[in-house]
Amino acid sequence: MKIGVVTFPGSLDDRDAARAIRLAGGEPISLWHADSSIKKVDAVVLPGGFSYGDYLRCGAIAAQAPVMKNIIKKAGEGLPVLGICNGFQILVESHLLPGGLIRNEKQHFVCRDQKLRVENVDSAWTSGFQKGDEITIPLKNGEGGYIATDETLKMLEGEGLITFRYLEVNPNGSMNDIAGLRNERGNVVGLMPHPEHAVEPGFGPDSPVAMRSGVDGLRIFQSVLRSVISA
Amino acid sequence: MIIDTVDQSKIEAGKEQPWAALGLKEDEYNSIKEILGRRPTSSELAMYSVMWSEHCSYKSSKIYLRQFGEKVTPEMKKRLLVGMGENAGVVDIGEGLAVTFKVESHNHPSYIEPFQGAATGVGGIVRDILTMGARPIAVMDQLRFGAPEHPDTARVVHGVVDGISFYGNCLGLPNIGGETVFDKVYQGNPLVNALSIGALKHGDLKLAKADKAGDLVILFGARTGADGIGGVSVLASETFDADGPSRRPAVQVGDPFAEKVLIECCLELFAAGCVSGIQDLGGAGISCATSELASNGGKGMKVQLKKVLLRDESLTPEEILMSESQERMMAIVPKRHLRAFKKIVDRHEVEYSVLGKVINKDRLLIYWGEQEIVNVPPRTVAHDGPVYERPVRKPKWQAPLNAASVQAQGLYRANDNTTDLAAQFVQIISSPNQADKSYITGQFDRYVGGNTALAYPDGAGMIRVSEETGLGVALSTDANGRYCQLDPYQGARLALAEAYRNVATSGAKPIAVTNCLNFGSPENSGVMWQFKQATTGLADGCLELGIPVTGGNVSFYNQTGDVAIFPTPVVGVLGVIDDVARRIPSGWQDEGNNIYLLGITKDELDGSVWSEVIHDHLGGRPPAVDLEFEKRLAELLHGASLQGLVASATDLSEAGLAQALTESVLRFNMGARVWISELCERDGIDKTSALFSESTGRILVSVGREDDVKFVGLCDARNIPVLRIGVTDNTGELEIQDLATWKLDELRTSWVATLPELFG
Amino acid sequence: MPKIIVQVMPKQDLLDPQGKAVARALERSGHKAISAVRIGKRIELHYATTPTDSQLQEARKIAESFLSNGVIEDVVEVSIEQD
Amino acid sequence: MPKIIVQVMPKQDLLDPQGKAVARALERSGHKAISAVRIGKRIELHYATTPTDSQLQEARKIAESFLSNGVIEDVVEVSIEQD
Ligand SMILES: Nc1ncnc2c1ncn2[C@@H]1O[C@H](COP(=O)(O)OP(=O)(O)O)[C@@H](O)[C@H]1O
Ligand SMILES: [Mg+2]
Repeated sequence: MKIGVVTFPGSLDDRDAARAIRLAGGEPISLWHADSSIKKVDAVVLPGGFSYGDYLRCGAIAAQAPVMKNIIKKAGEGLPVLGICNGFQILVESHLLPGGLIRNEKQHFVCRDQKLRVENVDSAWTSGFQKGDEITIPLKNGEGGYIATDETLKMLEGEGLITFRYLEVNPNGSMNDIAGLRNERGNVVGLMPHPEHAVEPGFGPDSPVAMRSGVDGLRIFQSVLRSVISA
Repeated sequence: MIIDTVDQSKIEAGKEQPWAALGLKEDEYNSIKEILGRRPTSSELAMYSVMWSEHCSYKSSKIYLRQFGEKVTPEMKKRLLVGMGENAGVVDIGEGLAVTFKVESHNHPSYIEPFQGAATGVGGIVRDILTMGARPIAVMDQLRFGAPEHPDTARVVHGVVDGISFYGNCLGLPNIGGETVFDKVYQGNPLVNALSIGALKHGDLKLAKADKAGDLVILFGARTGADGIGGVSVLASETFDADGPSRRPAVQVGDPFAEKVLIECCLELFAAGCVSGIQDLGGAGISCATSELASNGGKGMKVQLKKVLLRDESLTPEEILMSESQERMMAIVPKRHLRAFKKIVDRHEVEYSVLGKVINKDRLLIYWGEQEIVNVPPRTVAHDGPVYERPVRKPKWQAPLNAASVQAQGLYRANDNTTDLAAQFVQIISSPNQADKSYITGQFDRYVGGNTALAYPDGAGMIRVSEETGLGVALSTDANGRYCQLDPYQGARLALAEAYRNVATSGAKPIAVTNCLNFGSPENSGVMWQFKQATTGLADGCLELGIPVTGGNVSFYNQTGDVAIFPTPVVGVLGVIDDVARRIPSGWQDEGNNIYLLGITKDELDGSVWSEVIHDHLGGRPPAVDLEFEKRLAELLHGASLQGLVASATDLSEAGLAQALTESVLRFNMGARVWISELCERDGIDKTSALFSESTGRILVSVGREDDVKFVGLCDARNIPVLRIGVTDNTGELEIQDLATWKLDELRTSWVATLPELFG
Repeated sequence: MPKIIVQVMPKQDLLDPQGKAVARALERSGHKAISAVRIGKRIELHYATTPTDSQLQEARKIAESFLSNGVIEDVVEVSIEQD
Repeated sequence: MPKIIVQVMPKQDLLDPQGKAVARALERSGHKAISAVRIGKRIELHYATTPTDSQLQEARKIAESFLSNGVIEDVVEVSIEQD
């Protein structure tokens, strides 16, 4: 199972996404922003970071990259695509997901172990969860406030397209506590928190069992491996 | 544009030159003329003035820094692949791997423009690490601000924290620790120190030298603009006047995105073997890079300055030489590798320009078109600057200050009643310096890279270097300006001891030291005395502990008007751990564990947090340090962690046992029952000391019942005093018998609320 | 140098947390007459020579498609500035 | 609602990383005529009624002292806009 991880100039968590894919049992394939080819991968991860320094708008410049043309096209044909943090911003700027992401309500970067509720499990990236599962994965962003028009919000809620919601603390002022979304087809998912940083005991968020040992994020990557096999 | 050429300097020999405005002293100007046998051209004058500034030449500190190289045993040098003098020291950590680390100040720029000052401080230190051929893997920051309630403090705090967050996060470097201190002495002169650490394979080491004639000199990265011109000489070497800086220089603006691209680009260039030498451009820009590369390589260089890619076409040659535009590097590239070089930089869309080449002649020759504007021996610019032995005198106020101890002032015994003590406990742990720092650290990415084993709120940062074996390093930095004001010799050793203990507490073995020495004006004999004492204390301490200083940085002129900051030598200790999975947590997570206090508690409250917060007092002498004992403690912890005997460990330092208990219970919300009467009896102290004394050589350890006997045996065998003072329990409370019981939630609320209330 | 100035604002009916924060700060410091603050961007595009009509058209397109995100922002002005 | 529009730009001499990144992106997508890009802020201060002269004066002061950072930015315009 080959999962591509795109590196844009300024991508930061690309190595981490690759590690997560490996730990989940997949084979990470690195993709370069300036190539249009996506090398016959079975799924794509747009990793976190500050592509192009987050300048202009987060994800706006990256959304114009040659590799994105192909990804947008293939996503339309059902290729599973996950956007994490900056990757989510790129998905939004590419109009693969609706709405926008703006500066955090408190105006500064937030890094915390974030509790989430899994709201929808009918997507390529969430099928390994039970609806209502509560998970903890790190969140770290400066511009993670999700906004959309009332109409869009109604549509998202009505059609169950919200995949993750913040629990206990809404860290960035996101509307309706939205932490992650899927498209209608369920192959494209974007979320602000970083599942790839909760995959290896010792290097993740604190868990009740031991410090820094939460691995809830792994299930996102395992989900896609399963859904690709069964597809 | 009028160009002052070498020919011109001979014709117009008597021309008046603004050497004083550039920060040079008359005798320094005269020695430049002596070296050249003529007056310098204006470009040469610019170069000498920045390179001979205090910041670049270490002219006042050099004679003391030598101790770090001299007070070493052959044993201490064993792990040192590169010692002091290079951009950063490099230490062998085994398995063919090495790390390089260094801390640097960006104090003055961070007062003028806190955001950009702090941001470019991070950028600068990361380039230093990169220059050694290493991949930067983490950062830390040591911050000292003015009084929390002062109207200007919030401006500086917000700017500095935002700046570090902006730059460090965008580079993708996890922030694994630091310090945050508030004290009115830093009001007009905050300290912003930044540390970076990088990892490399032994064979990947790069040095800043141009040692083969014919190799190309290439400037790459960002374009050169008017940023920070004169920043080095004027900013770092001139005292701030009370009526504000009149010659406010252009600030430097950081572009972390450009630096991130530059890092990846450089690492590819290194891997491809394209460069034979590399130097980052920081203070003094091209002046520094060209002269140092040539001087280090024992060669000369011929450079065409018109080839420099500019952001602003109106820059003069002097300005181009002095510009401190960020995110630039200078590489020495053998001609045959130019194509490979070009391919890599193009892939990253990094601009470059071949400025010239290395020559077999002891001259740095710089041209502006046809005109020769610099013709100097590179060594005289880079390495043979002036060296001063400045007057040193113990300040007159020192003796009275030392006499004004807590005891002498009658502050001590008055308060040893339980109600007061319980209130003091809460007041102290929620005071700005002791309170939770997550308001600040929560703005830094500690996860990126996926190798962070320890970070906030643990006493040391720890990062995995090898994903295959788990080999990693731990780092802690410490400084206590109050102790140093009381006794700079002892203060430096205390900082060393604390950083050392923090690293040991994490389960790592301390192996190397870096430092950033923040002091007032070297032209003041009292400051120079403090400097001499502190460096001597640090060098002696390192020798006693058997760990070498691998590098560091000096920041002088930290003062407002005539008033210097407290001497603030920041000491960083690096440790190695063969598997980060073995690290020791710093808080209590399991119920029913025994709590042991290692070490002896004495009546040591002078200079303490207690004396500051409760009595607003500073006087007396700082706590004693026994480095031999610290070493034994470290060995004990190391042994215990190898056997998996300790469940957690927290060192005692500022605010003593009170702080350690608070942090231990709040880490995972695990309560405890604690008794201190036995401790008071055994050590002959009262409760105030038991709770708040800052005696060194103490660690709080929790041990599972099953490991009790073994652990106590281990302590006994090493002759380390050990006393059971409590047990963890899941009641949601911290109870100190015969004193008070707090709900953890309440304690947390007080501890957490302080900084957000002040700055949030 | 001749420029085209593009001005972009967050959409009226969407949150502007930065503007809100500034408004609050202004209120705290006694500027009660200011009822709200919104913060957008001023983007200067520099040209070597005075932009032609077709360049202005092109700039308008860039402004709509790239310099702003139509989902959350509006382009409020695109104009030529000489100086 | 009547507004005062404050426009702030990064100082000429200083690096504008954001503008640089956008200029590059425009160049990559073929907009060669644009030689440089600089990005600043457009800040709208809303008022219930048309700002008086003294309010405009006050806004100018706020623009210089609070809405911009004089060390690295310049206020390029403060003007009243009705609509
Ligand atoms: N400015 C900062 N940046 C990053 N980490 C910080 C900063 N200030 C404090 N910390 C972290 O907060 C924690 C507590 O700091 P401190 O009380 O100085 O620790 P210790 O007493 O163990 O040396 C540590 O994990 C330290 O690294
Ligand atoms: Mg400390």
